[in-house]
Amino acid sequence: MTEFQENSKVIDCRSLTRDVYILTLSSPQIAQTALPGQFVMIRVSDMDDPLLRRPFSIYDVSTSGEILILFKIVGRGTRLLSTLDPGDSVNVIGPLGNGYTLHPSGNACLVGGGMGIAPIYFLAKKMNMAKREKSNFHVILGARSGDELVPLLDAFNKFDMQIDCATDDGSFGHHGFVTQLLDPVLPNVSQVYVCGPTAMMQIVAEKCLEQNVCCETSLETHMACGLGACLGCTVSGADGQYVHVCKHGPVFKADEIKWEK
Amino acid sequence: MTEFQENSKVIDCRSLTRDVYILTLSSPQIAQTALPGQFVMIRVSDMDDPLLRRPFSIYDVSTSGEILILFKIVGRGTRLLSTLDPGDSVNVIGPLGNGYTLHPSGNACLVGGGMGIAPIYFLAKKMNMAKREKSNFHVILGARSGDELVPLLDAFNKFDMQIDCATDDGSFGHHGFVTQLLDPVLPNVSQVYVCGPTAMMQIVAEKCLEQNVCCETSLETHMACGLGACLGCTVSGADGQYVHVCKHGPVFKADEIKWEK
Amino acid sequence: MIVKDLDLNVKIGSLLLKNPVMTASGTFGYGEEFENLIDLNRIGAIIVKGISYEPRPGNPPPRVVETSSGMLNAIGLENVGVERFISEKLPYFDHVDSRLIVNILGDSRVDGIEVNISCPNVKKGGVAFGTIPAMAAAVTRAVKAETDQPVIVKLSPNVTDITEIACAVEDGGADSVSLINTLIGMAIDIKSKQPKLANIIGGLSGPAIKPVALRMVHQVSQRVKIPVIGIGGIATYEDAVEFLLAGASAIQVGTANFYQPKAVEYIIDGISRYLQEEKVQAVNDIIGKVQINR
Amino acid sequence: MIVKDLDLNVKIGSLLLKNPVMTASGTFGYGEEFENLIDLNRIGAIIVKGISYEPRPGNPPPRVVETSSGMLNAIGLENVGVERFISEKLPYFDHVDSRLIVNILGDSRVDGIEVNISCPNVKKGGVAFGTIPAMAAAVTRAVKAETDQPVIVKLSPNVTDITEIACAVEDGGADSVSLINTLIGMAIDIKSKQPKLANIIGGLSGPAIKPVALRMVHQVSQRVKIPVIGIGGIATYEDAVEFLLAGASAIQVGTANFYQPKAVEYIIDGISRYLQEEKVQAVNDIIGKVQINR
Ligand SMILES: Cc1cc2nc3c(=O)[nH]c(=O)nc-3n(C[C@H](O)[C@H](O)[C@H](O)COP(=O)(O)OP(=O)(O)OC[C@H]3O[C@@H](n4cnc5c(N)ncnc54)[C@H](O)[C@@H]3O)c2cc1C
Ligand SMILES: Cc1cc2nc3c(=O)[nH]c(=O)nc-3n(C[C@H](O)[C@H](O)[C@H](O)COP(=O)(O)OP(=O)(O)OC[C@H]3O[C@@H](n4cnc5c(N)ncnc54)[C@H](O)[C@@H]3O)c2cc1C
Ligand SMILES: Cc1cc2nc3c(=O)[nH]c(=O)nc-3n(C[C@H](O)[C@H](O)[C@H](O)COP(=O)(O)O)c2cc1C
Ligand SMILES: Cc1cc2nc3c(=O)[nH]c(=O)nc-3n(C[C@H](O)[C@H](O)[C@H](O)COP(=O)(O)O)c2cc1C
Ligand code: FES
Ligand code: FES
Repeated sequence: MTEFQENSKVIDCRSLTRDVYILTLSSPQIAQTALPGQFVMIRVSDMDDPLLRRPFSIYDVSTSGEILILFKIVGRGTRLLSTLDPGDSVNVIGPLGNGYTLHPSGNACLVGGGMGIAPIYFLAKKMNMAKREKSNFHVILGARSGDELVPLLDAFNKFDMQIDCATDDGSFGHHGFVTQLLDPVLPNVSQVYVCGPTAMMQIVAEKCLEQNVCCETSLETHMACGLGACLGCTVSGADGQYVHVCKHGPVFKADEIKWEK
Repeated sequence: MTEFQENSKVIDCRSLTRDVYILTLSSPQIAQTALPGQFVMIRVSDMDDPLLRRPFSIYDVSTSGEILILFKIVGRGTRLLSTLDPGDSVNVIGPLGNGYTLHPSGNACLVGGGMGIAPIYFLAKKMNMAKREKSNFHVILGARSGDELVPLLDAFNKFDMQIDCATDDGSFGHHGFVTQLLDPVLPNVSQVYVCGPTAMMQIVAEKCLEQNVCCETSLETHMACGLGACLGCTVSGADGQYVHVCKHGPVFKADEIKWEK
Repeated sequence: MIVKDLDLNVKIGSLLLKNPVMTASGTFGYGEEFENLIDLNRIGAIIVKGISYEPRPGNPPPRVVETSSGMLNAIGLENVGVERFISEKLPYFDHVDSRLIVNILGDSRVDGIEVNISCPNVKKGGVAFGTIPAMAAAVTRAVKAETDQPVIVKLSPNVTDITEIACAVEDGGADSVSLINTLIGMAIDIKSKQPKLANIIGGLSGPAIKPVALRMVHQVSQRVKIPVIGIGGIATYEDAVEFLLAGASAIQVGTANFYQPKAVEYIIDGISRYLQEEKVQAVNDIIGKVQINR
Repeated sequence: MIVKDLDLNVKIGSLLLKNPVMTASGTFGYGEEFENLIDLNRIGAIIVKGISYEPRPGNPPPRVVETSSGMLNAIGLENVGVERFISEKLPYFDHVDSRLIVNILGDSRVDGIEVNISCPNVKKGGVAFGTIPAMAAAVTRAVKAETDQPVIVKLSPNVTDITEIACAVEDGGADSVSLINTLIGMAIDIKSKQPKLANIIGGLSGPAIKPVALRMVHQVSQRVKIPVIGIGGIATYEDAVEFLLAGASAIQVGTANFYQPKAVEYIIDGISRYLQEEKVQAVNDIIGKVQINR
């Protein structure tokens, strides 16, 4: 795997909601090689504070050399990102990590919650392109409320997949958790892909493990480098050994991870 | 003296040359009370780096509550300032310091070098308004090269004052130093006001002291607070006692200061 | 549910503060410099610039330089001396409803004394006191013998084991310890090849040092019984709460006053909001409440 | 005038480096992690993550947290152990034209040894060695007795007087001292009320600590005759030059590698530019050349 460091021009930075944005960057080398589930490390400031790069999943790539990032403002770094204007530049390293394993045949369910929708969209796009005649792909998306979800749906609706939605506040789709929408789907699929809040991923992972369905989860941890150098991004593997999310992941099979009790 | 802290909207930030900018801020309280020679402390970033506010002379004020800053990019803080867009906000404290003493009668010479032109412009504007029939005011401006000077001249030319210019590279006006232009003027004036690089101010100050002409200089030092609280902005007074530029100055009579040998 | 009658009072020895937020010595002038920018009456206590018996001119300039998320200073305890402090600066506080803590001995309007045994910018005395436990204890005892006011001893972080110094000072009778003073640092101008401070070295302060300060406050608060006052890089209410949770009974705001003169007000308001959110009625109930599971 | 044949060579004991810029242990993985992002052959020396005899799993997560202009880490010396290092990591360096410095003892391809007596993240041993002069000297002597390679001893900044430790280590036979390791710090999550690091405390690194590091490097270089290697917050060539002027014979880049993997290259190029501008032919001619007038 080769990672690149690019000084990327901002093509666009627009808000979907008050705190969710889509950032479009010109990063030809990353765009050309990125796989769904991989991420980039973005330097959000040229100053010494905030110091460290921030990790973001690749939400989409364009054939004209652009990468798209779907992000939510949760702190200082993401706030700075949201103030970028077209013509500004940011330094980006990527693509990083392993990415999801594409199983184009068989039935699969893709589950994305919150900003976890980002890699799930890129995955859905690739899966849709690779889709075999007899396969059924199902997408389940969740968010706090409808205004976060609706602007993203048009793009998903172009795919030959069934889309179900859940919102915490019931303002759109099912009132409740994505995990509840998964239950009826699970018996009919051989593969689940999930990205979202850790608590959600854990429930999905456990349901899949119970029913013997392959499940790939994309983990989040604090990352100082994203390159495998700082050894800061540890989680406990199923065997009790530490694994590093940036290098061995961020995508892990559900049974590779020791989920907290 | 009352200083104010305002969260100022950026009205405009435009470049005169590659590295010289004029920033227009909406700061009604400061605009209303500012005197020529006073300065403001601007927080250039909301992050912890760069940490400290940066001092800038007030270049002009408008009747609609705006203050104007003339600045040159010399480091990180001024670079950040130059990236401000209309609609952004910066936090400003001012007006700070004492300002020049206006002597509306008698003949005076105003000398501004580089960014030292900023307070000299504001002073010229006020002096022009207060000008008595028989007074002659003379302005001498200096800069590295003409492109820094020319964009500022229109505004000065509106005043009933003689304007002379010098540039280091000879691209506009006298090829050489403002101090050379001062020599023929000095015998005819009772008051000199100067702001610019320390070396220039020292020469002007010494010429004035020799010829017994009152001279007010505006000093620059490193300032952490601008409020008289940190005691960081010391210079040596003529009596060997330390004075604080932000509180006792930035404007000092030439004979109040111990100029370095 | 709104928590009624939030109680922000804290006690530093016999000294009751209406809230745990103070200004750090040397960063708030003599108080009056900030009167137009902040409501001085809201501050828990104002600690003024260190006062020596004789006026001191301080060090030659340059005295301050910015560093990443911090600054170095080598002011050298410039101050007006006891006499002018009492005649010129003290009367101002008659109309300020905030505790006043100074470094000088005794006076009716002074509510407490902070003894700085840790200034890195004065050549003799200070530094050595701050790094040798027995001397720290002796200085404390000497001050205690001279005053009935609560005595706070301010510790230097430039030591191998700050808890050792804190314990010595506690044994010496201190009513409280405050920490940290600045870390000793240096910066060089690569063009002129000279140190950026005329004094060569200076004290590092600001957000850069917060992690070190928090660690030391936590360590010390676990070793001494007297109240600990946390100082170092505190600029927001979140910072202040970190120190309270780590074990500080009160905190001081230093460098932040320079770039955000309203910092102290924002911090007091933020602590109140935090108590509301946490549904805690008294600030005393969060002091030392960091959760350590092992 | 262009200075021809710039000479960036420096010597650390018997070890000749083609330039004074190294990567700091624990911040550059085992080198290969950076192969796509920087030309490894340009680096003066690569110091790999500390290797212990047995593999070590390190501390539980969270292990890193960002602070103002810095970061705290509590990795806890996670490493593959000597055996796997030799079989899996060492061969990679056969094709890298940069000096390789490790923490383990002896091996043909290893060019030098850095002995870390200052890691704040390992409970026993390390810390004590680093704060007690006699123990620091004893460790140095023991390592020297076992190897013919140049031995660099890495010092802790968490001491009252780092020059005392440096002198002890010099007496113990060290070929060089490197400093500083991280300052001990802490951070608390005010929502969960837990320390942000599972290990409670961690090591503070990055630009925040640069002023402290520079001061210590300057102090130590005036006390010892062996070469001093400067570490701490170095991210730009200006930073590196400050350390060289202060007395460092070489420097290490740590945390900066994480956010700017090309930092080392930029620094080497910047030092060359600086020498050109200063019309100095050899980097050795600026080492220790800070101008102090008093
Ligand atoms: C592999 C990976 C992919 C990611 N993809 C996306 C994405 O596509 N879109 C998106 O919006 N976000 C994504 N994130 C999360 C994103 O990196 C964080 O939201 C961002 O770093 C926060 O930066 P900040 O400066 O705004 O927040 P900070 O001020 O640093 O922190 C704000 C709060 O968020 C917490 N936090 C910060 N970083 C993380 C983290 N990595 N994991 C858990 N909690 C954290 C902090 O503890 C704090 O409570 C991803 C994270 C990882 C590891
Ligand atoms: C009272 C006063 C009024 C001023 N008015 C103006 C003005 O109207 N327009 C304008 O462009 N500038 C003015 N300045 C200077 C301005 O404050 C500095 O240029 C600015 O602070 C530099 O910030 P920076 O972050 O860009 O540079 P930094 O990165 O902080 O420094 C860049 C270089 O400039 C030097 N430097 C920084 N600040 C000062 C300073 N205050 N004095 C001397 N050298 C310094 C540094 O040592 C360094 O070499 C004024 C300064 C003072 C004290
Ligand atoms: C400019 C300046 C002057 C200071 N003067 C004093 C002083 O006179 N007495 C003292 O005990 N501490 C002094 N200090 C230290 C501060 O009170 C405080 O302990 C230190 O700055 C750390 O807090 P901070 O990071 O919030 O600034 C000074 C600090 C600064 C920045
Ligand atoms: C994540 C991390 C891991 C580190 N691991 C080690 C180590 O294994 N051995 C060691 O001697 N120093 C280790 N250090 C300390 C660095 O080598 C260096 O001394 C310190 O970070 C200061 O330099 P910096 O500010 O440039 O990072 C580590 C530092 C960091 C940030
Ligand atoms: S983030 Fe540094 S090793 Fe994974
Ligand atoms: S800048 Fe702080 S006292 Fe003048």
